[in-house]
Amino acid sequence: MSEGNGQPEVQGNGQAAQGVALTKKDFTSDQEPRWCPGCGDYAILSAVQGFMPELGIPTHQMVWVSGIGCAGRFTYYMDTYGVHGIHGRAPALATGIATARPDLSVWVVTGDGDALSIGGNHLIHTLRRNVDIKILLFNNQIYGLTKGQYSPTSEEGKVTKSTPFGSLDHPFNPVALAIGAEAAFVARTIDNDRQHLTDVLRAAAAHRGAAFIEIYQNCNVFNDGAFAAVRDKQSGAQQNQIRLEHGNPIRFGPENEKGVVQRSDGHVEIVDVADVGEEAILVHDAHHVDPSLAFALAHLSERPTGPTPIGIFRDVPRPVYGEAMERQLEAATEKLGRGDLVKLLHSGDTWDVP
Amino acid sequence: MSEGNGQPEVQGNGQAAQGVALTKKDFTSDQEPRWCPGCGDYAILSAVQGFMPELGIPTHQMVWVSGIGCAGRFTYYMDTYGVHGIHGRAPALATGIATARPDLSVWVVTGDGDALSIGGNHLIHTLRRNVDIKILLFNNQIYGLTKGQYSPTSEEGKVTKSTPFGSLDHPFNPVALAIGAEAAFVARTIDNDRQHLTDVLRAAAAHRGAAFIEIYQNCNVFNDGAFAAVRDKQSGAQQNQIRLEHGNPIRFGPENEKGVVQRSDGHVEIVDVADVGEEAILVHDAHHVDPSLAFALAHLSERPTGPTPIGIFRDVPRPVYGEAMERQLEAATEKLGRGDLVKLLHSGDTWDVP
Amino acid sequence: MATKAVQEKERVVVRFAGDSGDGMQLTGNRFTNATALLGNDLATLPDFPAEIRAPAGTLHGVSAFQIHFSSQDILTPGDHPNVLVAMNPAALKTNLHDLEKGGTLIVNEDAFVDRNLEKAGYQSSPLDDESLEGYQVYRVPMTSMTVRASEGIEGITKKDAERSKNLFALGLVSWMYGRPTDVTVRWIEKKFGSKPPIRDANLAAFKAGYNFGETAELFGVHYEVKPAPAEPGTYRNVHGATALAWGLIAASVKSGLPLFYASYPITPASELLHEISRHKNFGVRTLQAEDEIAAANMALGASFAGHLGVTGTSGPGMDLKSETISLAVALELPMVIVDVQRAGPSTGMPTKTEAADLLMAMYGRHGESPLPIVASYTPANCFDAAVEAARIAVKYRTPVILLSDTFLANSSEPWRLPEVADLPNIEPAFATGPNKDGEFWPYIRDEHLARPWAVPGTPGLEHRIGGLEKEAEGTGNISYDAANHERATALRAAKVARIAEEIPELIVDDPDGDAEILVLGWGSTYGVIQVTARRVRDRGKKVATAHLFHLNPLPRNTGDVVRRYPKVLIPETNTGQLIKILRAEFLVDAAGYNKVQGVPIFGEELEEEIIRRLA
Amino acid sequence: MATKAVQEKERVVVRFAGDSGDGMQLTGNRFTNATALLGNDLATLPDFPAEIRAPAGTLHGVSAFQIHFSSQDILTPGDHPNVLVAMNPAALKTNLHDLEKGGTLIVNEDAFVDRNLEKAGYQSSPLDDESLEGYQVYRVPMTSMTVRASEGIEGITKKDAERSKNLFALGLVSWMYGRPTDVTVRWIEKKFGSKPPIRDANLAAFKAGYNFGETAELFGVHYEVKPAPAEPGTYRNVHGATALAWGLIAASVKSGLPLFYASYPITPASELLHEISRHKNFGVRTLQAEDEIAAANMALGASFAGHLGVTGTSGPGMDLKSETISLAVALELPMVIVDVQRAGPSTGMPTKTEAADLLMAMYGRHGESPLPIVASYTPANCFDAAVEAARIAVKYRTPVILLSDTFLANSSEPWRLPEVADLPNIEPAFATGPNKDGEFWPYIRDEHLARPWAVPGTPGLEHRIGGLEKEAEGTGNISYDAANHERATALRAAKVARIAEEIPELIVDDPDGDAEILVLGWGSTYGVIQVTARRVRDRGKKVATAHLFHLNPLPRNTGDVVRRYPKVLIPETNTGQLIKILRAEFLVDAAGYNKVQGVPIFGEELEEEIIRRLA
Ligand SMILES: Cc1ncc(C[n+]2csc(CCOP(=O)(O)OP(=O)(O)O)c2C)c(N)n1
Ligand SMILES: Cc1ncc(C[n+]2csc(CCOP(=O)(O)OP(=O)(O)O)c2C)c(N)n1
Ligand code: SF4
Ligand code: SF4
Ligand SMILES: [Mg+2]
Ligand SMILES: [Mg+2]
Repeated sequence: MSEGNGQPEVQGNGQAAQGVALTKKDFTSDQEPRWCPGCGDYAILSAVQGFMPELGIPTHQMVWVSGIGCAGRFTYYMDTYGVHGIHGRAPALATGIATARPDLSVWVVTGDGDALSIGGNHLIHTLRRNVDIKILLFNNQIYGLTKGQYSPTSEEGKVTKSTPFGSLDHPFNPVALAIGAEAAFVARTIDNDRQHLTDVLRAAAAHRGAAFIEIYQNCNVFNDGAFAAVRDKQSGAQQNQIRLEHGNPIRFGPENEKGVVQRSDGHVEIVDVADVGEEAILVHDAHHVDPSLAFALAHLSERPTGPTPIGIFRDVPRPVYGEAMERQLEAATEKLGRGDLVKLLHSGDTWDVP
Repeated sequence: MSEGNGQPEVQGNGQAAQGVALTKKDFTSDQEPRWCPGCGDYAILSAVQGFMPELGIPTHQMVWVSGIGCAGRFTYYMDTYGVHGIHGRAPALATGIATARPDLSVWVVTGDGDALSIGGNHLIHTLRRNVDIKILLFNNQIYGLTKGQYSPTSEEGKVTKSTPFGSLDHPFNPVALAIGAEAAFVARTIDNDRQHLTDVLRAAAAHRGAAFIEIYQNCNVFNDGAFAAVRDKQSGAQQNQIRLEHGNPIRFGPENEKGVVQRSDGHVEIVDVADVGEEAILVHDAHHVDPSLAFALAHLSERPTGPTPIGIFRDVPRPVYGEAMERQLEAATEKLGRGDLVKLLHSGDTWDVP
Repeated sequence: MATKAVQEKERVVVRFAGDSGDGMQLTGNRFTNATALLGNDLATLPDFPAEIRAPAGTLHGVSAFQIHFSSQDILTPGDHPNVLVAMNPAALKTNLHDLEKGGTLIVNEDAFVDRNLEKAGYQSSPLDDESLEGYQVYRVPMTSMTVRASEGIEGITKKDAERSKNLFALGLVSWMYGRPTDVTVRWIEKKFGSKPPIRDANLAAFKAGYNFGETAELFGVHYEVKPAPAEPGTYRNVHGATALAWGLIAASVKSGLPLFYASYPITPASELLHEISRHKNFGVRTLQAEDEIAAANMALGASFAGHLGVTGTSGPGMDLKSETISLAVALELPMVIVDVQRAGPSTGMPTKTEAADLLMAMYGRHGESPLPIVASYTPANCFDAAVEAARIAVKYRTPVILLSDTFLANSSEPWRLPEVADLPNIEPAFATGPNKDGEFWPYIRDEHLARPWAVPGTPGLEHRIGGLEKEAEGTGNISYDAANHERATALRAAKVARIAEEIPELIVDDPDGDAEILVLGWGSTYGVIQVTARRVRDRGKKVATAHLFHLNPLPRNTGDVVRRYPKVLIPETNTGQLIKILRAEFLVDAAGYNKVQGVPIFGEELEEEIIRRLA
Repeated sequence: MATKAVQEKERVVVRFAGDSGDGMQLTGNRFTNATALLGNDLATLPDFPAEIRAPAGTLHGVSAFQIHFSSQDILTPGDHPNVLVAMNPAALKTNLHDLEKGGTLIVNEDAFVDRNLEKAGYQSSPLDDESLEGYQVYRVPMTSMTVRASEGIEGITKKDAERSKNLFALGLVSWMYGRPTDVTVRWIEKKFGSKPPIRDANLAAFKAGYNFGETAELFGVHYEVKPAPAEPGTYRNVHGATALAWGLIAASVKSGLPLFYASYPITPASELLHEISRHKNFGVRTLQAEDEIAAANMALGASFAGHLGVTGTSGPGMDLKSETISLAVALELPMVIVDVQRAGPSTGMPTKTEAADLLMAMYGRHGESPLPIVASYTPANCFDAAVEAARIAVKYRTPVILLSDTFLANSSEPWRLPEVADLPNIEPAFATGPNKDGEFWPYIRDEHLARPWAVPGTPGLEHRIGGLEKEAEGTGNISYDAANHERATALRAAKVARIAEEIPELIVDDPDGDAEILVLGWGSTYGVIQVTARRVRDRGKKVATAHLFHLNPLPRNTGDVVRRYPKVLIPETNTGQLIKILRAEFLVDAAGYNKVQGVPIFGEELEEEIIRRLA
């Protein structure tokens, strides 16, 4: 943390507290969650609370920020610092926090309406700036809190309260949108796959800068089963989960019999490994500076109703916004000398009246 | 135009006027343009006014909508219907017009700040919905009207009024952002290349739905020469313009000696044709349903300071928002019968008091 | 079987309370329907939990529905229930304090098990200790009786059977107050027609409840509430949200302007989007925008294109629309902005009522940006308010803010259906040709200072308008001229002010014309003010009342009215907003009665306040 | 050479007018600087064209700069120039009407060629017809003399030489009013040091202009304006925008809170972003956000993180920030929102002044959302206003709206530099430990009703806050309780209202204490009100004045003050906003003097108004 941020001793304590072993309980607030019974949000909360101690970051050095929506309630359940802001603005609010205080670990929880509908602009700008914020987008393809209107990720033709004759909107592909917005870290995971979710969180935490994580989250009240194909064993999740792993050929299926190849026209396609041979299978490169492959993979499936990639699409280093700003302040101070108010007031042409 | 839009006779006249031969003058309003002498906006205005007659659309069937900025002034100079809205909201305003009246030809003029900074959310949602609007983004990589602050397309480190020590923001790649937002038509052209600009306008007009056109526009007062490398002969425009043409190998350079190839990792690269052989050169396919190639081409150059693709990156058919809505109204009317207010009021449980 | 004694009652307030999963809203609405068809006057008030589905049995998961019905005309859902039906301990805990002393309490005995008692924070069961003394308590094992009733039904699970216990409660209370059963039976058959087992279980439960009342020793008498006298006509029961949506559709029909409703969901305004979307066969376009700013701009764009552009939202969304509304003021295009007010500030209490957006509607935009404001004051009146807002918008080419609130939107009352022919005509009067020496000038004004509305597609009327200051009496060309700006500002204000010349005068209800106090209201306080005035008069005191439908401009006689009375009392569910406007305008020392609790003002509170003021 | 007669003058108003390309702002600022250093009191007012660079020679391309300087203290840029310097026909056309009858007109004769005359819409040259009768006209071939002066300078093009003609004009006027030349010479040498030819051409032009005055027969006399009496101290000339930016930096220094300024560019507020960004060596963070909503949220987030979060904008941006400001009211975090008001509604006239956002600042948010408002009233006072806004924000943990306007931002005046030590202390007083039985409750309030500010990084104070209603006196946990909401609403209002207990009383300037009329103002009308009061008193009439620095809450004696006078006049550059607040609060029949022309109120107008009221 930079000097002159107004609370050095605080920081001191922060440092001091570093390294203390923490448990899930330490991250669990006294507020009881109030989601619908069976909501996917519970599983995410539990996975997050379970993972946090691993980071070794004291709870007082962590801030959770959320917008409005069922997902937005998340903040109240984390026993850290937290702000439950207004609808769609969490990334901007968090940008203020993370840019003012690069020493803090800042996390955002948002929904598909919160992040992609009203908050779309803040999301894409936060990603391009690479502000040091980890953004968890709970995508349930519906507006939960307002009781079931379609969202920017709902499928075309969806019948909801606001679209009794079916929606006309072509949906966003959140991963593709994030990559198009210059995101340096982009991943997708699933609420009920604790292991995978945790692995993704770990990678996101390790990434310096903005991390965008789309989490398929089941809203069992207004959009139950939207992700069944990739989420539920009985609906064939095994066959449909294409797990991206950096450096490995992209293969999937119970016997890894399926794979992904790249076509000469730039798009990627699913094939039977047997037909093309192992060496033809595309090897995933999440660290490639060029986002083209990650983007192509994002479009491998347009809807989570069949084989769908999950995991880390993209993870490349870029200057971190808050740190760059801090360096700029230091450079300016070196160049101009530490700010002196008296000097400032008296700079330029002045005159004295005796 | 749908029935019941309130002005059938108007439409009648509209039809009547169809086919009347129009001239540039017909599209030129009595307001004299007030851009700085030498501004690239003049060339765009002249090219647009020159092209419009070709469409055979009567001036009263056309609406130009703009936001705030130097670019936004454009609306006042077109002798059609027009609205100069507020900053960043032109796509939303135009969505209302185009969705209410699919019979109209609706065009939007916006700037890089107007469209990508404050208006970013409306832009991406308009593109994903494929609303029948042609969006001309005058990208001068600066805020002109407010006298020279950096914009979301300005290069990192740019020194401007608001960033005396250099900007810290990583810029957007407008074409990539549009493709990431599900755009069905995406193109790039240059203010001073009237022929190319006109060709792109023609293709955009032919596309049914939202067309996104990034126009490199020189702001000779606050950001002069930003596009010199691809815009000015003396700065080597010939060498640097990579003209994308559907169905043709992507080659460029004075003797077409350079070409673009695709790598196995999904990204595209510039090579000497001699080194790889003609057949290895990538053939451009703007009509591919999968946006991966278009996206890769968008990232062929991150800044317009060297070889840069211009032309039509993507042009694929998708349902048009306004028309789909009209069909929905017709379907609903077929299903429920034409709306009858008396029936509506008396629907459900009623009782009579004698 | 021996029918029981019947006792007549003038008015009854019943509240059904249970877990959000128990279907209390449905129960209440069915009871309301039967009551309406029976011809009682009525008023209802639902009370939803904030959470979508809070864990079963918890205090914050309680959902309630209150209905006030009578053989006389009434205007409020009533302060205190005479009858409380509590489906579980949590419902009892959160609602008992409202029950009138000595009131009737019907509990679902089966639900009072340890787990539920604990969730509700009861140490011991209130059924077994003295905490219910002073009430007339009926313990009914609803769940088990419901299950028993469904025995023998093909393919019904125990869980489904239990689910119908709310119909048992409905049947029981229907018997208590002699509600007709056929309408409910018909509804059940229609609603669950596709699922015979469910249908039969619900029918069985409903009948079992009814018969239980008839046969059980428990209930000595039951009651009759005679139909209320009402003007001849066809009636229906209507919620404020539905009435408002239909009013917008009616305005579209009467004007011939297609309705274009763009909105971003927000409680409690979402219902408007839902309802309007159901009627696309009226040529109605609805668009769920990416946010409120887009919604406002889409509606405004549609208006420019010749449609009736409307956008609806609640408080937080109004903040976001304000810049666009300011643009609409500058463009001078017809547009209606509906604000279904809720408790603020910020996200506040999204499901609770409040009417604290009046000053924002008046002043919540930068610069001098005047516009007309209309406020609905009963559920049914929401229909008229919507038509009036649209009429003003179209006639004067101006954005109009229509204020409703959560209470109006969610509550219902019988509505005497208007004759469509009697609805005000709305004349778009589009410009059809040049208006100035062969040219078209978009800012030439008519006698109402309204400018021409020239719709794209009209040959020869091509024109450009925008948010920059313009020659406001003619060309509409951009102008930075000092005098013009002052003139333009004055014209925009005068246009709105002059609406007062045509709107009706404020009507004062002052039986003897010599009341000492005037109770002046706006919005959803109408019902309680009327009721309270009657009570006060019944106590022999003199009180005058008046209610503002138009908030800007105010009716031209408003000043005379407020100055006529020695005392003026202004009840509002905010900290005092209308009062600020009236004090500033007319320098009258009006006093406020303000309640900011997320619930409506009760008659008894207001009654005491008026008496206090009169003392 | 024979020096000419010197005549003493008390006050002079000079206006430099030319094409935007002619560098009139630079000329004006240089003249101002020399004038300030000479010790005159002064006030300036620039007038930019709306376009960035309108075509040369056109009417809308004219740029002007007015300075009023005197040997007495003055407070306004003056109504009518005594001297008008017109560099081309367009400048003459657009500015002549302001020149006092018989005033001095200096024209650049060379520019009066057919092309320019035509562009300015002159049929014949005003220099050759009688249209300039009644003025003292000096025709000076500035361009050609400038070019001649630069002859022999190495590597100077004719075009560059011509460019320096503004310095010729500066030199000439500097001679006319005996301005010191050394400071200007030094400035030219510094500014163009890197380009010797340009430097020399400018120096030559400046001296040529000065000498031309000295030698040419044209000018009989020149004038002297003696230094104005002023309190001892160090002075500088300062623009409102600069003073405001420095005030925010000062608040950061005094509080030890790093300044975090997030903003989206908008005229005329952009200058704040520009100026603050220059001083990153103060640990100041500036962030150009994607829009105003983001800027407000970023500032609020920074405040939560323990910084001094500030966001600045103008009218349209205020609309957009309102929802976030409402969140800040609910969160009760320190935050300053600067609104540099401009002419509205909508985009309006972005470069013109107006003060019509007061009611929006008061009421422009949904629900009950009270916050303190401070309004700066002179360019230099913008510094104090910024410090005061920050002080209140931090002490009371509340968003504060600071109102400035285009006039204040762009005009300048001499500023007696404050002692840093004398600036008010601002004590963040962060929470450092538990405040409730070993726990930390974020909504336990101090004697000012302010809540603790617990900054992330502080062990043991982890807590969550949000926009939903909350237990407003303790835990801050979400609460839908009716009584709590009413209490919370009252607490938020009381916290703001109580600030009146510590802010200074409203000071009334009423020499004999028996004035018949009180002229009460706020914001940038201060100067004109003071000046006018003097003139009125000079005419033997009695007038009292008072000016509001705090608009919410109002100083505790405001009611007494306005009730004390038989007549109260409130001049505003809007249609009457403060007046509404005062009439509603105190029921005083105050009258307004309102000007909505995008320009400040002039002394002569207000003088007549006051006389009229007194008659
Ligand atoms: C300015 C504003 N507009 C609208 C709303 C109403 N609202 C609250 S949450 C929400 C969307 C919820 O959907 P999502 O973001 O997907 O979250 P989920 O509830 O599905 O988790 C909306 C429209 C609001 N609170 N504020
Ligand atoms: C709500 C709002 N915020 C800010 C502004 C000020 N503003 C006007 S145009 C503009 C940006 C102009 O840049 P760009 O969109 O790139 O257009 P250009 O002038 O470069 O053509 C800004 C910030 C405004 N008019 N309204
Ligand atoms: S509505 Fe859906 S998303 Fe919201 S809490 Fe319930 S189940 Fe979860
Ligand atoms: S500022 Fe730049 S973009 Fe604007 S008109 Fe001037 S040259 Fe064109
Ligand atoms: Mg969702
Ligand atoms: Mg630009």
